[in-house]
Amino acid sequence: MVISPVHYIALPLMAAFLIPLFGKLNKNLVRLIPGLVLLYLSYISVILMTQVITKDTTIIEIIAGWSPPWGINLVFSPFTGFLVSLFSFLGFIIWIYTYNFKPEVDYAQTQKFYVLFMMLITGAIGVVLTGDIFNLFVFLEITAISAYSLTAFYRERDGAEAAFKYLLIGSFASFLILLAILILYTQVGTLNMAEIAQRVPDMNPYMKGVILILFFVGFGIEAEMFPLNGWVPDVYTQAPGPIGAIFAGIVVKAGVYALIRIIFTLFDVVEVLQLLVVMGLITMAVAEVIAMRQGRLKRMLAYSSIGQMGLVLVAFGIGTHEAVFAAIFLMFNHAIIKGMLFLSATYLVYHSKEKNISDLDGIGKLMPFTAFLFALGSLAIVGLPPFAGFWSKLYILMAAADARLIAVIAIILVVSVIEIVYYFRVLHRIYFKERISTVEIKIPSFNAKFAMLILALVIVIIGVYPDLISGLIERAATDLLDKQHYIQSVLSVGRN
Amino acid sequence: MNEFLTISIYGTAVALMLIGFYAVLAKKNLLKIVIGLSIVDSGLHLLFVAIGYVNNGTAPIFSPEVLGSTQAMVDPVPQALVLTAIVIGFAVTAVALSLVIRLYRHHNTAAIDEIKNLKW
Amino acid sequence: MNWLVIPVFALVILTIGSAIYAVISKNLLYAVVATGLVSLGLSLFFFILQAPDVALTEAAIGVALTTIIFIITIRNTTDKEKCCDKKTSYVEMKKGDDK
Amino acid sequence: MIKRIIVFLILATIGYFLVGVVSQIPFGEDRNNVGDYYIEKTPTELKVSNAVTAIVVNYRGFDTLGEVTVLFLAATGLSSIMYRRRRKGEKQIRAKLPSSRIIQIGSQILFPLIVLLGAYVFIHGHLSPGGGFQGGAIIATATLLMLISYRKFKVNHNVISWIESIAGVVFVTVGFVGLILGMTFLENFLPTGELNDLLSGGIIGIIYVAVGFKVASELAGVIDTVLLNNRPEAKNEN
Amino acid sequence: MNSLIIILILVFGGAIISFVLNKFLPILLNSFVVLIMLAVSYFFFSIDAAVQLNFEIGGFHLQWGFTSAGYLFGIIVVVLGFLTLLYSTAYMNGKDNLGYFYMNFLFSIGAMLGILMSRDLISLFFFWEIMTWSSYLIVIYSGKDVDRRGLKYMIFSAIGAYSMLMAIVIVYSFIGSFLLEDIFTSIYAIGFGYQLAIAILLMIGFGVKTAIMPVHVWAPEAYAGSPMSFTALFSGALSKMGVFGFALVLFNLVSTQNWLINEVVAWLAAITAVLATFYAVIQTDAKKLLAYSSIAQLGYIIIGLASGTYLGVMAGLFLAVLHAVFKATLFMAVGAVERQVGTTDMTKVTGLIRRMPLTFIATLISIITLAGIPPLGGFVGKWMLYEALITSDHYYLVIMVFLSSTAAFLYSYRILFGMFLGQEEPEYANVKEAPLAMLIPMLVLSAISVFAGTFPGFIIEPIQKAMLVLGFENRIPNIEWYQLSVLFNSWGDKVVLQNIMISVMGVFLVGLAFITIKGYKNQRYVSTKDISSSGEVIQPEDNMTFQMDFYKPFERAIWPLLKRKIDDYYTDFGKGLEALFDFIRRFYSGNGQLYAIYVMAFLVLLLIAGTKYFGF
Repeated sequence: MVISPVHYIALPLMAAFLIPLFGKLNKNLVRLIPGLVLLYLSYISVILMTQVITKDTTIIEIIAGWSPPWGINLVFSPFTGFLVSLFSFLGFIIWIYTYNFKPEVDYAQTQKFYVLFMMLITGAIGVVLTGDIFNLFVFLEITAISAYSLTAFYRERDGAEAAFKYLLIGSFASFLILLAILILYTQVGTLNMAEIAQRVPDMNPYMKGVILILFFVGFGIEAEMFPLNGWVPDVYTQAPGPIGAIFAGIVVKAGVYALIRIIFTLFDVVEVLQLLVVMGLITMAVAEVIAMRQGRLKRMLAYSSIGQMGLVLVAFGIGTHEAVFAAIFLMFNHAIIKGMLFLSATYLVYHSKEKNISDLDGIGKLMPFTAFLFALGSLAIVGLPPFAGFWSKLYILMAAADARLIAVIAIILVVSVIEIVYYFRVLHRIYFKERISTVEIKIPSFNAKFAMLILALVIVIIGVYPDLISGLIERAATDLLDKQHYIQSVLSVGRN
Repeated sequence: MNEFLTISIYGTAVALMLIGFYAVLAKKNLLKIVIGLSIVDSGLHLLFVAIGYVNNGTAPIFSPEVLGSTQAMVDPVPQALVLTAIVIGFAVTAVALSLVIRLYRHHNTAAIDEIKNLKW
Repeated sequence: MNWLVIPVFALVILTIGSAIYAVISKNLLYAVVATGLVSLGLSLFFFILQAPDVALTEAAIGVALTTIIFIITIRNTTDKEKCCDKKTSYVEMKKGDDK
Repeated sequence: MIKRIIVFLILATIGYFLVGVVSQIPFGEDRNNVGDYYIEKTPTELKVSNAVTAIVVNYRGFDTLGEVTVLFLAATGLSSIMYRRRRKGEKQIRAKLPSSRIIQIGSQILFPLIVLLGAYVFIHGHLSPGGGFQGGAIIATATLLMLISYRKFKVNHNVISWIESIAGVVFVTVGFVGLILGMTFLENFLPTGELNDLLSGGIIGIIYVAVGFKVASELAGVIDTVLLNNRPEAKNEN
Repeated sequence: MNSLIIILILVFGGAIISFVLNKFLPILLNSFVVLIMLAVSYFFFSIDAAVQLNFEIGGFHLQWGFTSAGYLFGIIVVVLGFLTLLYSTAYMNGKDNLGYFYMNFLFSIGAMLGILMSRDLISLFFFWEIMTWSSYLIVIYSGKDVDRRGLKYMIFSAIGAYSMLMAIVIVYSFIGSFLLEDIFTSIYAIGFGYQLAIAILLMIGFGVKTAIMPVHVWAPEAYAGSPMSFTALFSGALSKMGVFGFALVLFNLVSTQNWLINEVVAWLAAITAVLATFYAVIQTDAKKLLAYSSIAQLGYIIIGLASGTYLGVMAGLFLAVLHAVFKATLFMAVGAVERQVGTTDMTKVTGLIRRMPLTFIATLISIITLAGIPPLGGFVGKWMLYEALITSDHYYLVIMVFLSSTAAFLYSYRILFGMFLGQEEPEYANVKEAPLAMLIPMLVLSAISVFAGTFPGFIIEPIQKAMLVLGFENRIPNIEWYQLSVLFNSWGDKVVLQNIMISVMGVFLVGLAFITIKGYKNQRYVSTKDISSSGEVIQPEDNMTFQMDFYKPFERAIWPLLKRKIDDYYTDFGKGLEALFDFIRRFYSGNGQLYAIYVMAFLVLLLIAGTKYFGF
């Protein structure tokens, strides 16, 4: 069978449907299958990426044999391909981490956990891959529902509360997006994104503005924009640790992708970019400022990742080529680094009920490996060389400087100082405080250590030699900004 | 007649959405909030089907008696989308209700402004 | 086709009225039933709008299943809108168990 | 109170803009959009008489796959949210819904009829209104009827999960067969028969039946889960 | 294989290896780091100036290679690095996690070399950051009140580094290259406002490391808090990186029209010098005293550079080299006392002269150099500085410098007398002399300062080379090290230091011999608890050391100056910020419905704004 992007969606679905049956054969298969699927996905993403990069093409996958304007299609361009490969790779790493994460959770829950886990990643991949606006909505719903269920997974936490807030805001998001799709359909009479992009320019500006605002708010909720992100810290805190890593590393990226696709490809309104910059700056400033006053570790990480997303939005909003390049680079870095921070932080506060930072006092001596990785991750995310975070921050600042946005540079740097302050407070506690809390520690299992180590190696290697991926990201940025090429390559597929 | 149908159907859709929004934004009770969400969804579904309607068109089913006639058909696409939307809405509602049950058992209250363990 | 005016008007009244009642009623059970009525009116609207498939789906899922699940939920929780004063909240209950 | 005023202001603005937008969408006129293409192609190429079914299952079959998945996830997530580790010797008690003799006999008579109706609905999904979702929902209502009338009536979760999985696998496999045969995913590889014929529309029938079974089992599972978990819990349950 | 690469690989690889070696016996670790440093110094001194390295990373064209200015500072770094490492093999003996210490030590040495060898801003910043966090990791090594000391150092370093980064990206956006020579050539093409902004931002960045006036508050605690063996390097070499950066900025980026910057910098440095000297005088802890004094000395250096004349720059660089030498010696000596006695509180430690004579000699020589007493080099430096300031009509600056350097006498006397001279305490009767590995670096360094003081040409010759890079042509024809330096002041008449030197040295030696011979007989050593010192009976617990109420009147005189420290303003600012942040936090009240209202309100706002925003 020829390798094609549809495997990204179909195989995980197949596996998800089959997992209950396999569970009857052997209970370990339930935990094994998602890993195999994700491994296969990373494998085909390597193959497809090499195809796309070397042949310099865009793979358009037709579903049900109806060519794009009428059928649904998947678009595997350098940009989407890069994100999808990132998702499947990170998902695989996190699967390694989860393999025997909480052995005491009994079988029935484990089975559901892995089904939801895999569908969470698959939904995000589908959001990125699909070329049809309503199909994007459907995949967004898949992601959302599995996210709700996973957030409320533990009964001993306040998961239900966080999940309900997430569901409330999330259904607002889906409502707004659906309304926007409705109005869009009445205006352009199609659901295919390429054709929409073709027909939007000659559209009634009033309608265009309303639709764009609806999309902006709807996807802004998924992208954790400032006034819309009340659910984020609760969800990140209450979800199981690896799921928090997936939220920070994968799900948010899918939301940002949708927002960016709408703004850059579908619509031709340039003013919204300035709005994006402003909202991104506000998001970043507020989130980092709040993160500085947090007493709980995971909540601090959640706010910090909101801040990073704000930085991504700023970079996209600047809109020049190098700014988009920097933004994609930052998305990659943030996925890897924040993923590792969440993974290590989960073990640092494994047994503590409140997840307070004060439970970390002097934990560096007790669990040196995890604490060291956490320290490395924090140094990387505040953008100290020679770690990966430095390059993306540098590129973003350079892009802002090229656009002569001196104030933006100043704000970003002030916020970075705040970031340094709170991350180093945590590090001080980890390494230089006497341990007083009686919470017993939990040494990570071998595979968890392995997963975290891989991410740490990626961070250091990219930090020392960024050219490893900057080529790919360069292509991705070019592809994202090339609107006509997107329309052409989608609509030119076998018209019948 | 057409204006009447227009006003009534569009009006119903918009009214349903607003009523639902009021329930979601102003009512304290969790169940009322979920009810509001489903009402909003209903309004949206009605709007969806309404935009697909074609004046005195038939349902998009090629039964033998329709085949011959040249009568217009309503746009089937919004109907297909609404099918999906209804099922998704049902799924979300079910999850929301299970969350409500758990919240009630956990906090012994169904008022949303008293469920504030996670804040700041 | 003026014959359509009366039923459509009645339908509008039914739908909006039951929606409003669903929002304002103090008893959640009635509210849920009113929500079912909204769905019913909606499916009738779909019939009028020449969408039999959607009408069937709405009737089966919206009217029957959603209402049933709402009712079950109410039986699990409570049917008063204003219930449960704050002082018997979860924390106190746990404290009570310890001793 | 100030909050309520703000809410009213917000709603007023939203309503204003909604009306402003909706009033610009002419009601009931025929716009030329993809729908016309579907209406034109459906009877000639696909030989399916229900255009909505054709769209749901074939043109936008991918949406339906995702939709089925959403339902599946909802069932899974619901049971994981409601899940409680059972203590020893704890029996599952179902809600004390009124179950008088009349209801029991009535439901006994009604149950097979409703199931038949549902089966008919999704077998004829491509000919007449209705299809997998409707039929599945109808069958689920039948199970619900039995559940609320008979306290002993047990939904066998094994059977449900088997049906669920196999139906889903059938759906995806049908899609993959198209891919294996050198065509695209979910493409029709069967002869499309004659219009208004039961065995027409190629794979659409198969897929819709699978969807019907899947939806039915999932909805039944959802209802059963919610029904089974309504015992007021012990206070110390964390 | 380029020798620059070899040096970096040696240092950084050695750092990581030494972190791994921590598990094994420390003697292996000690010898390993010393060998690494030997190899590094060998490769460093075998570099010829022409060697360069061009490469591409992250899409930027970068270039490495020592300019002669960089080489001058590199000599300081390598020599000091070697000696301090040798010193710390004994000093750190018996402390735990040595591997951590040595790793960061080598990291900071390597980062300094990298800064000096980098000819483009991006790798400059890269190494600058590495230097920052490695030195930070040593500053918090002791683990005591990390939250104040370490965080303060980290915050100020971050502010400096990020303002530097801002300047860098702005420069790049205008010029399109990170290479220093491109920037120096085409900086004057861009607008004056941007020019000023870039210069000021860069100088904030470098000023933090030089601990210049508004951003100096981290320095005393950081210097006093970290292990002395590192503080020697910290104050000796690491702060000189800021001086290096100042030299680059002042003479290459700031165009000659805006002399204002030079004036402002000079005045800031002068105020820093005076205030820091006053603080130094009232300290009772030797470490704190030295920390403040090195802030003051750095002030002199910056004044010299900022005066902008040939003589002033030469004085600044000369003082920089000397300060590296003697301040390192002093810190080492204090470290030796700390290690042998256990405390450096001058109200407790007295009369160590007979216990630790060699340490005393090293301290004496460095103090003489510090205070600028003839015949040693400090005098030459100060002399050049005064002349430069006078001839460039900075009379007020002269007054400031004079004020602070006279006050410097006070504290230098205090540290000398407080720890070594004075009466002996019985409890210090059995204090041993510091171990050899600690004595050798001190003595070598004090020998260097004697030598450099008596033969200034020895230093002035490389300094002239360095000044070529900074854009000053050679005023003095080629001089050999054995010649004494011959300077021209602005009136052009020849000033030969030789006669001054020799005469002053003669007087000094004669006086010293006379004092020793005369004072050697009929002296007796009494403790501070000696009854016969006066009438009343002295309890053993009351403190009769001469440090008690030392310079009380002086403190009373300068009290108004020191009443309110800049530090407190920063603290209040931070508290206010935290209160503000806590207020902002309230936005996320846990009510989910409120979040939904936020969403809809945001939507409404956008819709209303959109009516004019999108023009519909």
